[in-house]
Amino acid sequence: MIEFLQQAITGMMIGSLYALVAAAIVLVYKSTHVVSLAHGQLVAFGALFFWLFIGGLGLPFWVGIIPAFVLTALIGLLIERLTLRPLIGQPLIAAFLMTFAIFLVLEGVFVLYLKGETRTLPAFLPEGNMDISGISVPINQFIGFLAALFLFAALSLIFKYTKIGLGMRATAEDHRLAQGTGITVRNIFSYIWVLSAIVAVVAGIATANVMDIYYMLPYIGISGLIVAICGGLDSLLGALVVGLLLGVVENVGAAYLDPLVGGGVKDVAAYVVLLLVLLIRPYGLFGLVRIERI
Amino acid sequence: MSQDKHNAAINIEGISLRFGGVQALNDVSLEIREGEILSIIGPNGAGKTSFFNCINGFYHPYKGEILYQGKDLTRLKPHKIASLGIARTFQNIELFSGLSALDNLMAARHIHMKRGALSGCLFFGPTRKEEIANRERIEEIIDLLEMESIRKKVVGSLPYGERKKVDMARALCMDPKVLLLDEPMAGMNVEEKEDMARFVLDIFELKKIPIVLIEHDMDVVMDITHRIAVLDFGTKIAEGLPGEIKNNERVLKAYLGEE
Amino acid sequence: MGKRSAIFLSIILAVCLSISGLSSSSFAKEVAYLSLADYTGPIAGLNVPGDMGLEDVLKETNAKGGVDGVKIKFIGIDTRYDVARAVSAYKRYRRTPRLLVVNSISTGIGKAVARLIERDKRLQLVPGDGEFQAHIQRTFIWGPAYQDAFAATLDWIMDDWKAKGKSGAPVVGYLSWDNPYGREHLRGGKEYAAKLGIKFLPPEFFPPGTLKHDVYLTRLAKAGAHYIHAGGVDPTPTNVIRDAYALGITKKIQMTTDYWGPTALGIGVHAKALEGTVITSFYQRGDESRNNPFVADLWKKYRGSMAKFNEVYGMGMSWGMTYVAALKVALKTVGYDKLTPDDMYKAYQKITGFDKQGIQGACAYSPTSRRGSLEVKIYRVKNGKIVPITGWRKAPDAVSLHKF
Amino acid sequence: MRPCGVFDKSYGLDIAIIRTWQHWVILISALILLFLFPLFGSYYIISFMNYLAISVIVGLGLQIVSGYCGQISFGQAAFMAIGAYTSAVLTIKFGVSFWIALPLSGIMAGLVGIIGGAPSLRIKGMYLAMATIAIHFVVIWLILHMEITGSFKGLFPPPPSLGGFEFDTDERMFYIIMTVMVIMTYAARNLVRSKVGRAFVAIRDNDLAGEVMGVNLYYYKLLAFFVSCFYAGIAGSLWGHLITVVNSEQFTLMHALEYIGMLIIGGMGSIPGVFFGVLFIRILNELVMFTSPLLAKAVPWLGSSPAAALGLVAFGLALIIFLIFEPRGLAHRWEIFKASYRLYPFAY
Repeated sequence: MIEFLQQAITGMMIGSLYALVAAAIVLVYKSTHVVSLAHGQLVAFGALFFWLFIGGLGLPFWVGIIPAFVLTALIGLLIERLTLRPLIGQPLIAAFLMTFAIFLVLEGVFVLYLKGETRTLPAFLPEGNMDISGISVPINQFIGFLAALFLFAALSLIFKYTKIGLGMRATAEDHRLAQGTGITVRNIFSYIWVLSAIVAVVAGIATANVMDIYYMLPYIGISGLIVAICGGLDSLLGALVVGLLLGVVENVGAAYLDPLVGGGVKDVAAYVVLLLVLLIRPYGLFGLVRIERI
Repeated sequence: MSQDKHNAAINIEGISLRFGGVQALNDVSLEIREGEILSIIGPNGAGKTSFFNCINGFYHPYKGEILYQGKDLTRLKPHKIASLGIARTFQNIELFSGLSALDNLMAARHIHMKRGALSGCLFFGPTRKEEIANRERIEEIIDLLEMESIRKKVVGSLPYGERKKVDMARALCMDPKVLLLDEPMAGMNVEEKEDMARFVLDIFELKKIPIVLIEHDMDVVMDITHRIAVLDFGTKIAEGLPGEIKNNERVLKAYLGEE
Repeated sequence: MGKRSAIFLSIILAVCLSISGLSSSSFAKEVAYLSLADYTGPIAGLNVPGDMGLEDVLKETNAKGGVDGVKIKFIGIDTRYDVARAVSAYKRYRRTPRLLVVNSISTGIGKAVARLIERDKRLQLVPGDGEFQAHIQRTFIWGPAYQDAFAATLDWIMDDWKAKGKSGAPVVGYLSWDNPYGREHLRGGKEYAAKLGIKFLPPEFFPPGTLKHDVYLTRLAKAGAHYIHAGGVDPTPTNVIRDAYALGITKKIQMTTDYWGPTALGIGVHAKALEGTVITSFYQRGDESRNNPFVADLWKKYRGSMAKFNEVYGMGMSWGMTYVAALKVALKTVGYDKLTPDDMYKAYQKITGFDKQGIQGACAYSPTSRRGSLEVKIYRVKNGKIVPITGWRKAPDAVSLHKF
Repeated sequence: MRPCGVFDKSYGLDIAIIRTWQHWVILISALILLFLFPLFGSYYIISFMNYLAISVIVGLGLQIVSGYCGQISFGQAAFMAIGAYTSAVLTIKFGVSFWIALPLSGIMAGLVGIIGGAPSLRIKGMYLAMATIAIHFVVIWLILHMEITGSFKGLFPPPPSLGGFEFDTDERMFYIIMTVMVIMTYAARNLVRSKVGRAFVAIRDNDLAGEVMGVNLYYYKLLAFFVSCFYAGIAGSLWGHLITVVNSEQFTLMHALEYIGMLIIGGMGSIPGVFFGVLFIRILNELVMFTSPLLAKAVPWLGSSPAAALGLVAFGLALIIFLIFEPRGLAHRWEIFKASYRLYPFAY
């Protein structure tokens, strides 16, 4: 039992990273109805910028994180302005493919910059493990986990209680209606991309803390997208719950199924989960079921 | 009203339909008879389109039966019902917007074409013959609805009235045995409406098939239909000849509200 | 076939003809070296510095007037770990005048190109797949095969086990990428472990880019592993060992890696976690490489400051050095005008014993050996530095133990 | 292409693709030229054309399921893998001749495609695209973890032979590949203008209306997947026998994404669009390959060999530009050109 819990907790720590990426994707989907493949790159660039200021220039954490936020938000803003805005009114699949194109461009720039090297974030969080009744948890990952929870709470508060949040919710329901009630939908789109980029930076820093910054980093975007879809795309709660769950499923699956099938369960666990969810509940575990009108 | 007297085409017996908490149709019975134009009227949200959707299989009522040629349609899929010869049009024009008008109509010949994928790949001999034969068939309908000029235009770019026409022509191309028209004249000006009404009558004259019409324009309804059924909040509140309906108190109440 | 298609085909033809006109140009007295390398994919960390070393050796040779007046052209193609891209790149450059050697830096690509190489009677270099030693053909490997080096690690493990005064057999765990490369070590390595009487745990495989490796590490630790071998190309082994360190199992379990394990650059950042890690390498690592004047001078000349020096650069240099050596032999035998890739193939088999300036053991290519060298050195991370704990020692032949 | 003043005098003529004797001349001479090509083309061009033709076959399949039937599939590379492996297993382990293995591998891929396409019965659009990505990874995982596929070692299918004649070079394979491509193009072009093709488009444009017209959505969606994967399987088999190696690293998600990109640039829902898209992407790639060393010399920051990374950037930018400015792809431009040629020399 204690071993199972240990695996589950470890999975949950990874899952919180997925959840963060998924949250960034959900934010964008909620108000713009764009499903984004590009967020993996925002995550990677967020981590890279952070590294530039912390590792490269040696700034302290709280100073270094601000330009990382600003620069990544700028990328988010540019994506929205230059590529997605012209597509308003086009079929949604076009926007999906557009984010895929953006992924390619950013991926090219990312690997061009790295040239096969690895960038490592300096240790800015306390190291070591804590021991909770036999289950050991690395402190820096636990802080990342708490940051994720905090961010989720903050996001739902923003959505619930601020004016911009209200605008975002209204926009999510119906673009035209929102426009009609005096909300500048275009501004909302920009805000949402900025907000989403900020979440992506946090996700990027937390991920780079675990896996370093290299070629594979942007691909966490795919895991994030899987989580977002399984959670229901318009549900922050879904992103959190499914993110944590997926981390657990992957880890526990690898722990108990690997010996049975000869290894490699982690390769496919997420995809199998995605297929199952899509077949059983196409609109995700926490998503709104929409009735198709004729 | 018994079947033998009027020769019913479709017999709808007490169908009920529910979405969540909303009772869309409540125990509606109706007979669509051979050789008549039947109108279904009622205020917005009365369940008229849901009624159509039940007949052609988009929705499956939880109670009641829809009998057509002795067959129960309630559990069948839409494409099965279509192949039995029930065609319909849509309130909000649902065309294949990427195809030309001609191909839209050819697509409607689907149930009459027998050649499969493999011979389609070869497009040789029988397939070609079949294509041409069906093409001749739809040219008749193009002539009937006077749409020669838009034959090769992509329907997405056509004006509203023309698209409505394509929608109707497409239903006709199926060589239907029953035709359901969902607000064919909505959003049209008077001239277009007159044209449309003429087409409906032409079709009826030519094919002698029962036509069911959902329509808001009372003048048209009173002019061209033989019988009228009235729905309100999912319930059939009246049925009868145009003259009877005009003076029916419940109908007036439904339209004008309670005094 | 429609009229449209007809016209398209003519366009294809026109475009192709014009490209074929463009691409047919040749130079005087030049031979070519094609590197199909992954500069932007999962094993870029190895290929980029490797090809730098290679390129610089060739540049240096050209600067000194080439080999008997023959200059060497370096063609580097980024394959992105993509077999299709690599194969089509090979086909594109296949008819490059006097393309003598193809260096395919990835297991999948190497195996795909090997067939074509065979057909074209050319020569290919690949990292370390024992398969090519088992079936002697025209594909050569850089050093000892993966399984040989792994067997050398096992040898060291036995030594270490005895040195610690333990009795019984050590238990060894293995975890690596879930792909062809990750499994190559075991073809022969497993048999060798059995021969030594080592208890070999069921191997663990994970996808490249896995975030945490705790599951695999704890399972191996639970099964009683005394040694865990972390596969994959850096930064994967580094990340695996970091996870092991975070789990606290590096205290009890000795971590080992093969020659794509942590480099001095990565160790500088994760010194604490990697402390004590054992690296089995067929080329010089760490300060040894950095202080090798032959290597350092070339780096300084072409790449500047030593701050970003990566010892894989040295390994790349050894590819270039063997190429130059073999070219000398080939030119001596047939001369430039008659030089064919097949002559180069023969020449590579004649440079047995060629000295690689200490970067790597003596060249071992011969008609019966596809191994670039036979020796490995065992290194250990001590105080953030990679320190040799043995001299060059001969890696056991594990390839012959497996039925390929 | 037809000049002004040529009219259709019968319905048969109206649906014909080749209308005048000039068309026949162009078509036949182009075909003859194509098949004589290995006699005067350079090796590089021939192997490039082989690659193009295989891509065209995959693209045609994808065009049918995604462009015509509207079911965006990112699984094309995986289905190619199934074709390649089926063919390899049949020829190596069961000694089946290539000529029988080729269609069988298409059918096998098609059958697996039906399973892979099953989610399309419940989900569409982006959800389906994600499901096909999942299917890609599951298929590749299975290939890597099964014995019959040679697991991680891969398989080495022999080159095809016919009565002792070995098709063991690119020049020789050229004839097989081009013949198959021509046949597959012919079949695809006809399929999409027949009843089945119209049913596909009906599903894409308006699945509800399609149902009302009597189109069995389940049947036709699965048929579209079958056909599409059949094409991918055939292409995979050809590819395997061309390079005589199949292993699990050969079929990546990136390839599948590339094919979708080709359709976007070439034009969704158009057979010539496949040719345009394949040519555009492959030639763009070659251009980047040729120009990147020069660029790298001019801008040292780019490193020694930036071709793949620059290729990604170029591909991505091309996609962005097409999605914004010409979402209907090059095929649309081509239609406009044809229409104006048809009217020439009159303005209307």
